[in-house]
Amino acid sequence: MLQVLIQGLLLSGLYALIAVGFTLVFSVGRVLNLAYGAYLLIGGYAYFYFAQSLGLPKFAGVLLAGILGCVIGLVKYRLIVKPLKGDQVAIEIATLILAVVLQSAVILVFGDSSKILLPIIPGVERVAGAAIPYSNLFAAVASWVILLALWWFVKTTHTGRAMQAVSMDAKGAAISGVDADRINMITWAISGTLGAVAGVFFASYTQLYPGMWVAPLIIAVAVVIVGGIGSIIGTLIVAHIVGFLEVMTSAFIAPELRGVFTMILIIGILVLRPKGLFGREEI
Amino acid sequence: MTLRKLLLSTALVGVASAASAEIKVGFIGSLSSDTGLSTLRGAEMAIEELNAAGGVMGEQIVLVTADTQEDVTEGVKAYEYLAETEEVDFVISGSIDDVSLGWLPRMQEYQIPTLDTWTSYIGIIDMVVEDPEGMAPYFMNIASDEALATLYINFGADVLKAKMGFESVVVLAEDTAFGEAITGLVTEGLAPVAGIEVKEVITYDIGTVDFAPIFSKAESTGADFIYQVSSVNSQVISSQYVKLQVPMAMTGVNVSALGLEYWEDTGGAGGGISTLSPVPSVGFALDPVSQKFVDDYQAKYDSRPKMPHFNGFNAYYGLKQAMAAAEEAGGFKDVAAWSSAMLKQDLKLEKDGKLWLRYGFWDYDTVEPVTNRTYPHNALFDLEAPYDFAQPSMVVIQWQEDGTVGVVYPFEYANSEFVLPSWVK
Amino acid sequence: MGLRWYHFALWAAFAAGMFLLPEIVPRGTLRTIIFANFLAIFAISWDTLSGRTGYVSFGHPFLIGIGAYTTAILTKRFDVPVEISIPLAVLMTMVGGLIVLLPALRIKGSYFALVTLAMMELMYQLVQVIRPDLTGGTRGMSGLPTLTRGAVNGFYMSTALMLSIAFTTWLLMKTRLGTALSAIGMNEEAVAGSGLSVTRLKLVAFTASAFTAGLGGAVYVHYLGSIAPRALFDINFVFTIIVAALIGGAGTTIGPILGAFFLTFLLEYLRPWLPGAERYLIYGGVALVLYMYQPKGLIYLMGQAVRRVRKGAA
Amino acid sequence: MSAHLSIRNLIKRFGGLTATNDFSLEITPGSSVGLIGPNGAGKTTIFSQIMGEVRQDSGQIALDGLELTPLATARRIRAGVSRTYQVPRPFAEMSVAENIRVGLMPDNIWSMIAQGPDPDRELELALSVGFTKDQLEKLPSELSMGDLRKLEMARTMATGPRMMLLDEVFAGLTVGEIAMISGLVQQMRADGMTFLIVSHDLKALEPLIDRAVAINHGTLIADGPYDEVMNDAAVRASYLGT
Repeated sequence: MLQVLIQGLLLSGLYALIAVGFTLVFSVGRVLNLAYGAYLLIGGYAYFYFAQSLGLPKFAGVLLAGILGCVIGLVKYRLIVKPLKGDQVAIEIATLILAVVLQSAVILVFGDSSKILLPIIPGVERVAGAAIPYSNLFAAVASWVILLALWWFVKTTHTGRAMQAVSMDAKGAAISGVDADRINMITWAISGTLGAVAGVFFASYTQLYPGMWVAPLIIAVAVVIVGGIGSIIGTLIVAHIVGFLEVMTSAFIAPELRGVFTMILIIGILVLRPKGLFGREEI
Repeated sequence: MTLRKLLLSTALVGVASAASAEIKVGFIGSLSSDTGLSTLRGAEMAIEELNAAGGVMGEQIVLVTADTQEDVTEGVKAYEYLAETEEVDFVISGSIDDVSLGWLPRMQEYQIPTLDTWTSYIGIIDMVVEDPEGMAPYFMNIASDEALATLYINFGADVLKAKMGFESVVVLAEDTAFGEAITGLVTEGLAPVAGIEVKEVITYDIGTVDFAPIFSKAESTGADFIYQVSSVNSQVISSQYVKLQVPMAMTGVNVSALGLEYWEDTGGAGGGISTLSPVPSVGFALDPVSQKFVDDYQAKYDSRPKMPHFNGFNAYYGLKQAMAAAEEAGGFKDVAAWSSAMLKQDLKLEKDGKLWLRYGFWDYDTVEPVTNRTYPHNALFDLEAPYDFAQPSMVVIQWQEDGTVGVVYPFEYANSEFVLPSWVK
Repeated sequence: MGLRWYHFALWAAFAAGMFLLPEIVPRGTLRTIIFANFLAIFAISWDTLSGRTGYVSFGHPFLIGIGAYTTAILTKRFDVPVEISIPLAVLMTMVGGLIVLLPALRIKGSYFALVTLAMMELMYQLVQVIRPDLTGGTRGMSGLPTLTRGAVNGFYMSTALMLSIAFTTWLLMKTRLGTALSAIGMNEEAVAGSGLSVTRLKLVAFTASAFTAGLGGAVYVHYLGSIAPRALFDINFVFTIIVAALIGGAGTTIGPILGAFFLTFLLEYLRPWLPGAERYLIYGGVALVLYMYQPKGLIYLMGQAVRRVRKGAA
Repeated sequence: MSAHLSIRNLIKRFGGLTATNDFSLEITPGSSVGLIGPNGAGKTTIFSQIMGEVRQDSGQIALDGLELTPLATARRIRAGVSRTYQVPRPFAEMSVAENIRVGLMPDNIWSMIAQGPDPDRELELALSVGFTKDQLEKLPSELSMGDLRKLEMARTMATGPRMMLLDEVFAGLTVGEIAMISGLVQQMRADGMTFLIVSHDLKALEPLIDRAVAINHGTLIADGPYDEVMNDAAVRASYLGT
């Protein structure tokens, strides 16, 4: 029981980090960024290249991955999202195409064999029959810290409150002097950074491979759907629902049904409550 | 308007592909995976050597490629492209199982001599048994998976039970047809033959991110070791085994550990992992001819894979055999003649005076004594020591924690010993 | 916007041109056209639902998959002849799709796209887990009966199917029903406010889309001779279908056909020069640039060019 | 072609806000009623409840004795009541004629397919609201605000109502257009159409109605002839915002 709790917490922390960047763009820009998974892809490969192939310090690897994610987020906003002027369907489709393009680019550069990342912190602790690799613990703690920092940023800083305002009512915010374009840009930059950093952690959990953008996208989608246009706290809660659901399915029912319940959860929630479980209009 | 453009451009391609007098070989497989590249490069080297020696039947061999992206539909398109646009004489394939299954109906339709070097799916050999005529152009020069698994059971008896003293096993199998088939062989073979009790079979989803709960479940069964069956994303389970330092031995099938890049790709998080491998595997001692192939290969290519996978050897020798068969049969056009000439190809490679590797094919009638069935058009293999008929269908290799890799079974081919990872008490 | 004689003349010319192709182009090109035909069918199916009503489906392979798997299982496991299994597959796609997606039709916008994506993922996982003895699990099934042999026959079959589906869809969309469906895509509330039952209209669009997807999917597996879940329930497959419809021009019938042919030929013609991963990079890049440049698609660009020429001439 | 609308004890709450508070109204066949009140008084919410776009919490709405409450919007329109919207909602990529065509369609899939459009009737409706023949193929993006309102009227009329709910039909219209629409309403009144009209333009509204109903905070505060209602103390106070 205790081991399920520990494993659930570790995995859920990671899922929360994966989902939050996606939620952020969805709530501020009302846009589904289907290329979100590509941040994780790029982040993971960037870390692999810098930290593992070039042998730079691990921290530098994470930092460079984050910077790359940030730049890609900005470029994506400038070149794709902004020209499409809030046409949601067009943005969804353009980002989907972009994700496929980025996947091919990764295959071109790194080939399509999978790669395994070194643990960020080697070593493992065993508690009550559950193994806790320091790396996973670090990922979970880092994701909590990042989420809390983000929450603090949104609630207390000027920019953060402007983001909230845009997310609630873009027109109203514009009237009260918020530069929605600037706020959107900042949001995309943060989302890209978070996605790339999440990619490093996600890849260190599993592996690097060119198709790795799909699974985290599905997780992010699940969290957003269940959480509605959610708050950061909502994201955190729902990520734990999804994470625990997965760990508990593996432990008590059958590991091969791991993903099935997540999908059923998504579909069920949407059919019953088309606006999500915690459908709130704020970040 | 588009129609005219379309016609114009097709006409151009038509002209470009109008063949002159040459032998055209088509490669089908992934151009961006180590697996696909191994076959491609093996074929390239064979062609280079043959051309330097004057070609085949006085004609030079040219190679064209068709990428499958490891996608079934792309594979079908690729085969059609080779057959209809490039009009190749012979196809060499580095396709994975599902991709081969996808284009096989096309091969049956076009009747182009085709050699598979990677897939070991026994179902394809069964197709040869059922439809010898339609499958006449098809050859597979890797031991089929049934032969692999059969010899693997002996490893269980000789090493796991006799040497390590393991009495019980928990099977961790991926949720695929491959996983199911191997699990069946293990539960029905390993247990009765080797006398190892199967405590539980845990099936996992190939998209699994986090194996911690699954390993916990495996530990709680109290079995002596884990038997892993993993062909898709197999680095994930093995690297998490290492990262989580699971306190049980683990062995089985781990396809990702078959290449020399395994160590680099896992960043060293792969020590202690053992897997069965078709031969020649990494860590496998080579006869002089094969060693020269590897040396030439490494002189020629400086990108990964640094060392060709087993299918690279298969492609290198197999392509030469296909060309030799064509010389005998007067080309590739008479498929029946080529097919029977190919069936007679037999290359024996010796090391230190002992038969080390043999490249040849089972015919329609010969019954393999251990499994008691036929394997027409499948590579020759031997399932019994001292392996004087052919090489064993597989070897077991193990990666040590210092990054070295060696063969641990069968003993005739072994150059290191099966050990437990340092963290397993 | 009514039917005119020259519409039918154009269709006849298009069909005649297509059926003349085997006399002109090499067999390899015919093979490429066969794939383009199937992609066109899927893109038309997608467009019937998503292009018209604006309910963007990201899980269209879900429908194609029902049709494909039904006929594959029936013929392979139960030896049902193809003539019976294909109609059953089409029926199954319509019924099965309705049961599962009916509740989803009340979900709007991006959420609808997401729920269809989730459906596809669910189907992918279930096909592998539930009764792998029937579905063939992860490996899928091969050695299915094929409808035709040879490039030319395959070409005639797929072209006839594509043309009849395209023509029927075009006729249907020319009626007031087509107008009503497009109206949903523009303003759903106003359609309800015009006294039309939007739910029933969406249902019709969905059923028509499922019919085409099921038929296309069923014939497709009997062309390929195999079925593999990994290639079918794949986000890249979704991508190809949607992009074909959009690049060509959503909300039209010729658009998706144009898009399907453009994409298939682009990919095939890059093959001799760029056999590897570069091909997909360029393919995706061209799709992205085209889409960003004109979301209304090639058909619109061509129309624009025609208008400009006419203006220049006048 | 007249209809009798009967609203009894309608209540609708949004969270803590009571949008419609025990509202009752009888509109006799062929009469025309003006619904007035300050911004946010709940006029449009009443329209939405009559049409079924918003479900009331309690109360009944009946048209000629037919209880509308269980019916979906489309069925209510078939029953004979139709509305226009404050913000016109044209089908953006359809011509004027096609916009009207959607309104003319029967709610029957089979006849939608089997029978072609009726261009004569489309033209007739377009002309009746004041379009010229050459405007028939224009797209909404090429039309003025006034034209869009006329299009809205035409599409609503196309559904063949016996009762029409007009929401701010005069907003954004020129004097000439107001006269034009007013003339149209008068003519339809003469033909027996029942009306419920919301307008801020009281001057234009007055001649079109037999009777006025004033509401504030969702509550009926006055009902009677136009002059009486306008002189009612509560009504005057509501407009002053107290």
